[in-house]
Amino acid sequence: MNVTLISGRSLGQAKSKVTGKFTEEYLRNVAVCELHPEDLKALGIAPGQNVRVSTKSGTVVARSAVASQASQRGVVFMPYGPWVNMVVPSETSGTGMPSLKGIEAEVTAAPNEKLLDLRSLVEQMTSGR
Amino acid sequence: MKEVTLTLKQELPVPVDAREISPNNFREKSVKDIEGLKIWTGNRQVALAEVFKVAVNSDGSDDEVRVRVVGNASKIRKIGYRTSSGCIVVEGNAGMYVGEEMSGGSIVVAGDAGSWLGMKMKGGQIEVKGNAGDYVGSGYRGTAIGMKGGAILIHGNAGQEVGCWMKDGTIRIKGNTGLMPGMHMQGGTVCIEGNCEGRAGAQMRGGKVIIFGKASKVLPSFAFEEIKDKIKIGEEKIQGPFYVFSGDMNEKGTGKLSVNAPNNPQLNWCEKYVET
Amino acid sequence: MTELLIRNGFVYDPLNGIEGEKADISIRDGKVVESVGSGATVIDANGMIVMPGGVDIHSHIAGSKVNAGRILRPEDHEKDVERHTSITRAGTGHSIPSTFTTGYRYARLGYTTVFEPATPLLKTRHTHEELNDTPIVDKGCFPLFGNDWHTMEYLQQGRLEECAAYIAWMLRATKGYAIKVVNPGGVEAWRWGRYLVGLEDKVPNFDITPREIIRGVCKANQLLHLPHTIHVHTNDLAKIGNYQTTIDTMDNVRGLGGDNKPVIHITHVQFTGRTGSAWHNIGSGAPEIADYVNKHDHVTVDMGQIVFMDTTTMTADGGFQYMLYQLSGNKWMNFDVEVETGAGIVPYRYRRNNYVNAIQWGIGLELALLIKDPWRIYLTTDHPNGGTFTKYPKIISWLMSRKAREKSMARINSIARNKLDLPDIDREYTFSEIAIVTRAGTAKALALKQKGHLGVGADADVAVYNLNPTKVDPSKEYRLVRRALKKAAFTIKDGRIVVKNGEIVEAPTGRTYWVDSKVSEGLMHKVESEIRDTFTDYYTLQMDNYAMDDSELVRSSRVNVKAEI
Amino acid sequence: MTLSKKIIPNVICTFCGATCDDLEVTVEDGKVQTLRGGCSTSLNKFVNYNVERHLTPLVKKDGKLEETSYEDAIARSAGILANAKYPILYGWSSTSNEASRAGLELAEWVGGVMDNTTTVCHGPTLLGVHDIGEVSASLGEIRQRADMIIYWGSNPVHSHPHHVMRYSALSKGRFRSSRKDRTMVVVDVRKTDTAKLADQFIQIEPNSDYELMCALRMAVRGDELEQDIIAGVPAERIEELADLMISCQFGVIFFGVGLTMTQGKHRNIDVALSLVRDLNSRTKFIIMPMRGWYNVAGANQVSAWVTGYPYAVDLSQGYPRYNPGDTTAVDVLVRGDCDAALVVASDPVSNFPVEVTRHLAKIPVITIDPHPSATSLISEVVFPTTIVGIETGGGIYRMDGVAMVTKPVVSPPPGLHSDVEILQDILTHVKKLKMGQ
Repeated sequence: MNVTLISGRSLGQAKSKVTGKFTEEYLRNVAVCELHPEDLKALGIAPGQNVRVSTKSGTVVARSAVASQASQRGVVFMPYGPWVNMVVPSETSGTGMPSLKGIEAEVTAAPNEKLLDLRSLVEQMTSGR
Repeated sequence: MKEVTLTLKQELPVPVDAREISPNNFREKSVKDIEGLKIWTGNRQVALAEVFKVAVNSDGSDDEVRVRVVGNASKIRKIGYRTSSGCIVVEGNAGMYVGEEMSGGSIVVAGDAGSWLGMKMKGGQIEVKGNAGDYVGSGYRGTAIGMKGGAILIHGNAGQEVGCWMKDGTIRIKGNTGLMPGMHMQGGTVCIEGNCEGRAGAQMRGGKVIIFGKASKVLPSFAFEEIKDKIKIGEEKIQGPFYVFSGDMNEKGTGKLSVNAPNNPQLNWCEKYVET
Repeated sequence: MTELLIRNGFVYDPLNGIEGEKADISIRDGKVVESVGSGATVIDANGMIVMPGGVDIHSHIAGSKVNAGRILRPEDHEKDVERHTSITRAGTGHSIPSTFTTGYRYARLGYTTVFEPATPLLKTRHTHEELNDTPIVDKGCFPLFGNDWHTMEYLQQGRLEECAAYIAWMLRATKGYAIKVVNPGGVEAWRWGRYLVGLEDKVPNFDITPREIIRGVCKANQLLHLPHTIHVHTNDLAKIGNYQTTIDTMDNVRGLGGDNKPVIHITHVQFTGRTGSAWHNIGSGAPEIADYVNKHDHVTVDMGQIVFMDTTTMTADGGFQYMLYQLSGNKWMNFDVEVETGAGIVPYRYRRNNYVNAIQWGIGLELALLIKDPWRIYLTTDHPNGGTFTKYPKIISWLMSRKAREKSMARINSIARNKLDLPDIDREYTFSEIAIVTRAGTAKALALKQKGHLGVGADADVAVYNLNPTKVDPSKEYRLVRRALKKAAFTIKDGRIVVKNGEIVEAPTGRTYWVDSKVSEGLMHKVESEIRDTFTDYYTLQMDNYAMDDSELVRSSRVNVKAEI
Repeated sequence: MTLSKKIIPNVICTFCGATCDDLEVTVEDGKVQTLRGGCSTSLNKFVNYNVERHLTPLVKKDGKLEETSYEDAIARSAGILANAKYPILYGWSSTSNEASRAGLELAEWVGGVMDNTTTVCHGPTLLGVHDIGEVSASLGEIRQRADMIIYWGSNPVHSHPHHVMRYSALSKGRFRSSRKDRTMVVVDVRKTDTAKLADQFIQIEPNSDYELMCALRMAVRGDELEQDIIAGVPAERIEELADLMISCQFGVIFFGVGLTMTQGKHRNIDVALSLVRDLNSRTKFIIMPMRGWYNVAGANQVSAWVTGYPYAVDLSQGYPRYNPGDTTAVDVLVRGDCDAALVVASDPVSNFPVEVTRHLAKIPVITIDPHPSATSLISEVVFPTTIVGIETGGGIYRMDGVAMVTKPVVSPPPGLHSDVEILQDILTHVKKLKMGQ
């Protein structure tokens, strides 16, 4: 499903990052992709099952959730963090600022794919793939 | 006639500030003098000879100087800084700030050029056979003075904000551009033969932006003026028809934005304003 | 024990009546002394001018609005840089130099003391952070009163002593040196986007007028026995015909001093010395203002001279800056500060051929030349508003040489030239008078007893300029004067050589002066609890997080005075 | 035995840019027990500050991080930085001004690029300011006077939880006694929790903030809008909003990274700053960025007074040079230009696109951080450090540029050094190496 991806700060992300980035709480709050309930239905998965988010810059598995803040169909949200970084573009167009919001992305159901924890994710980032 | 050939010795990990590479600078200089010129590689100042193999081929007269840069110079910055005469040919890619503050002469880049191509340019000519980065023909941050004169021709694509704060001269792009060509433009001409991602002429006060291809949306602060069959660029007549807008009204601007009509059906809303 | 002997220089020390006689200056442990031993380091000042280190009474070098100006203007810094060395820090100019660069450039001019003349109370902590990073020179700052709710309310209620005690508390809390007043009442109006005109308009929502505010803080200043007078940027600044407001402001506090000593300092009076009724007929009010100053000794002023250059204007007078933005179309910054004040910034280029700019240039010089007593007018550009402090040598050459003035006059807007009195003024300053308007007079106005002179016991802040007054006629060879004053041969700070031939050789940390005026405990206690009651309603900061601790100044120098109350 | 218990008032919260300074911290037996007056994030920060700490420096030995002595870690770090031809020094927004000061001097000595996290939050805001200027005020002005408050592309309920209560719509001011005296509007691409507090919510299409701002400028100037729908908002709605803005006494736009990170970036700010400037010919209107970290504003201030530039300062040639897009961290790293990195109080691996991390993994990285982070995983040297505002004091700047001084509420674990101490020790060592050369 083609969507617009928005990354941003969330209370859960903020609260868990000050608690510790290797905690369960951080993983639960940040390795997340929030979707409109209708979009979840369309993907044929239940909230909490994994989705794969892909852009021209990369791809990552995240836990799905119903958008806590009323979203519109076709717009998905991921909190700032290593997971969303796997799919955000690095181009800054001479501004120093990459586009961290309003990114064209594709979301697919991935109930059987593994959600990487922070260590394995960083390993994957740096393994040069 | 004097030809100075600079051959890059090896790929460099860090950026190189080679503002010394300019015909003006090589006049009345021997190979030794040129080899001894100081350039910055990262935070180390080194002799030009540490980065380039220098060869000079001269018939004794220095009145016309030609500089060749050989190798992948994509990390070499400020090639042609303050050039006022003579010519530079970069046979591969060039880094950022090619032709900064150039006032005359010519620079040809056979490959791609980095961002801020022709920054603060006052005169002369730059031709890029490949693509260019962002801020072609712009000024330094905080000034309201972009390119003041001369001509830039890019055969490939260019990035965002082509001609930012531009005052005069012409920029022609055969390929596509990113957002906001003619940003804060005050004079001169930006001509895009391909498509533009949008927001052409944003906050422009004067000058011309012409788009042959798709222009995406036109900003609400541009007023539709007329439909023109042809647009003149210098001597050249470009077949249209073109939708012609003026703006940016938010800046009390009198700039002209001309967009090819057949390629931009999304703009046909403005035909209802055509006086018949 | 370090000893230094400056030998055989032509010494100009007006406070001690020395006018260019050959003399030796002996220095031990940072002070001027009678004599030093044979082991002392000798500086041969033969054929050179020796003066006390310069003391700048009004220069915007640090604080939130200065830094906002830096952030606004990368293009100002791009081409004017200072390189990193093993002694000096890297930095940039141009009209808003970075802090380290500011210290070095003042030292190169032979200046050793500088005061930042406008700092919002709430943001004075920021000002001090920058002053901490401004090397070599001694410094201090003037916090802004007169648009702050507490002052206006105390005065409106007629509670002068409480107002004074509040000011004393604030000066201690902000580590300030003097009371600065900018467009009293007018900035509170501007915080609503409105203006006041003259001294009689009521401040919106506060039942008080600028006239009452100025008189009030002036009286409070006296009650607190502060070393400096109130330092006033008048209402109607830069408006056409504002010279009357300036005279009105001076006259408003006449008689408050009693013993003929100054009770008010009008700053950058050039900006408030305009006659006329419209932009096209603006003229110089310098003769009228000078006449008033010559007849009344309760006033001191500084020039706020403009120099034809690209600079950055910045004041707490937000309304004025908006006016300047509308006139110039340049980029504009505005920053209002809760409860207290405002600020505005607009880049501006003074042009010779611009009629109004040319008149402004004339007003500043006419004031300096028509005011007879050099002890009551000081050299400033209101840096960076009229131009940068690095242009002082140029201004000095205008003061010392009619020829230099004529050279510049020939190139200014001709209509302005014909309107000005300047062409008919012959006066040329002497080196002694220059020493007065650049150090002795300013030190006196700031009551810095150890500054501005070279008598025994004075701080060993000395400037040595490679210029022979017996050989060089400043009236004719003004270019030599300029050159010599641009780069001091030696600058000595607290007895250490910091500049040699215009280059920094050492960069010690200067003092920060602030005033602690002791009012009676009872009164202070009462006022403190009154402030505490309103504080959380007025501010977004807790009172206990507002007041500065002495330890926040790297080299704190407290000046103790005893208040009358 | 009895536990020592003290209650510390007026504590400054060192999490977000709102830096609330009315927290009340209860310390028992040298540990933070509870906190009153803070938001849930500050509660987490103060109560859990000691979770996930490591107390000794680590260095990489054949691919694995191992404990080492402080001196060894300093020596290695100094060596890495002194030998680098183009090092980058990054972070600075979650530590004190004093740390930024030390960092800037270090950057001078090692000829590096000094960039702070502004680069990926409000860097574009500063680029907009360079071109247009900015009409702003301290937060108290809004609290006292504002009768129109717009949050645009910002969601304070999540990012600055007490902002609305302390400084804007829900605060009490001299001229605004209650919420009813203020109109609150939220402009965003989704109905955020902040939008739920607003009188009006305007939902715009992603990446079209520029168009809406542009149309608002038109409407404010009284020009008719030719297009019927702009940025997904009907022209009439835009004209209504413009009328509201003109007719208020004192208005404010708080904007967030919803503007700086979307298509147009600094030009979204450029046009927003222009809109507010234009409005001042009709009424009083100001604009303010919602700065994220508690001292990102301080990182800009210190950098500006030391170098003239607020971030992205290249000192490789011995004097400050500045051109975001060239000298900014993401660009420098993506181009693969730098050959060493010092990361202070930040976690680029968690904040930057993966391509940046790929280059970081190739070069020696030194990390100074109280807690283990994604970045420390790929570092050559890792310094644990004390936490500013909890274990150590220091100067900071609130989002509106008000300078404050934080004080420690508990003493740090023994043997742990502060950011400032570590940076100064590295600097001293670097000076020795450089003077030696």
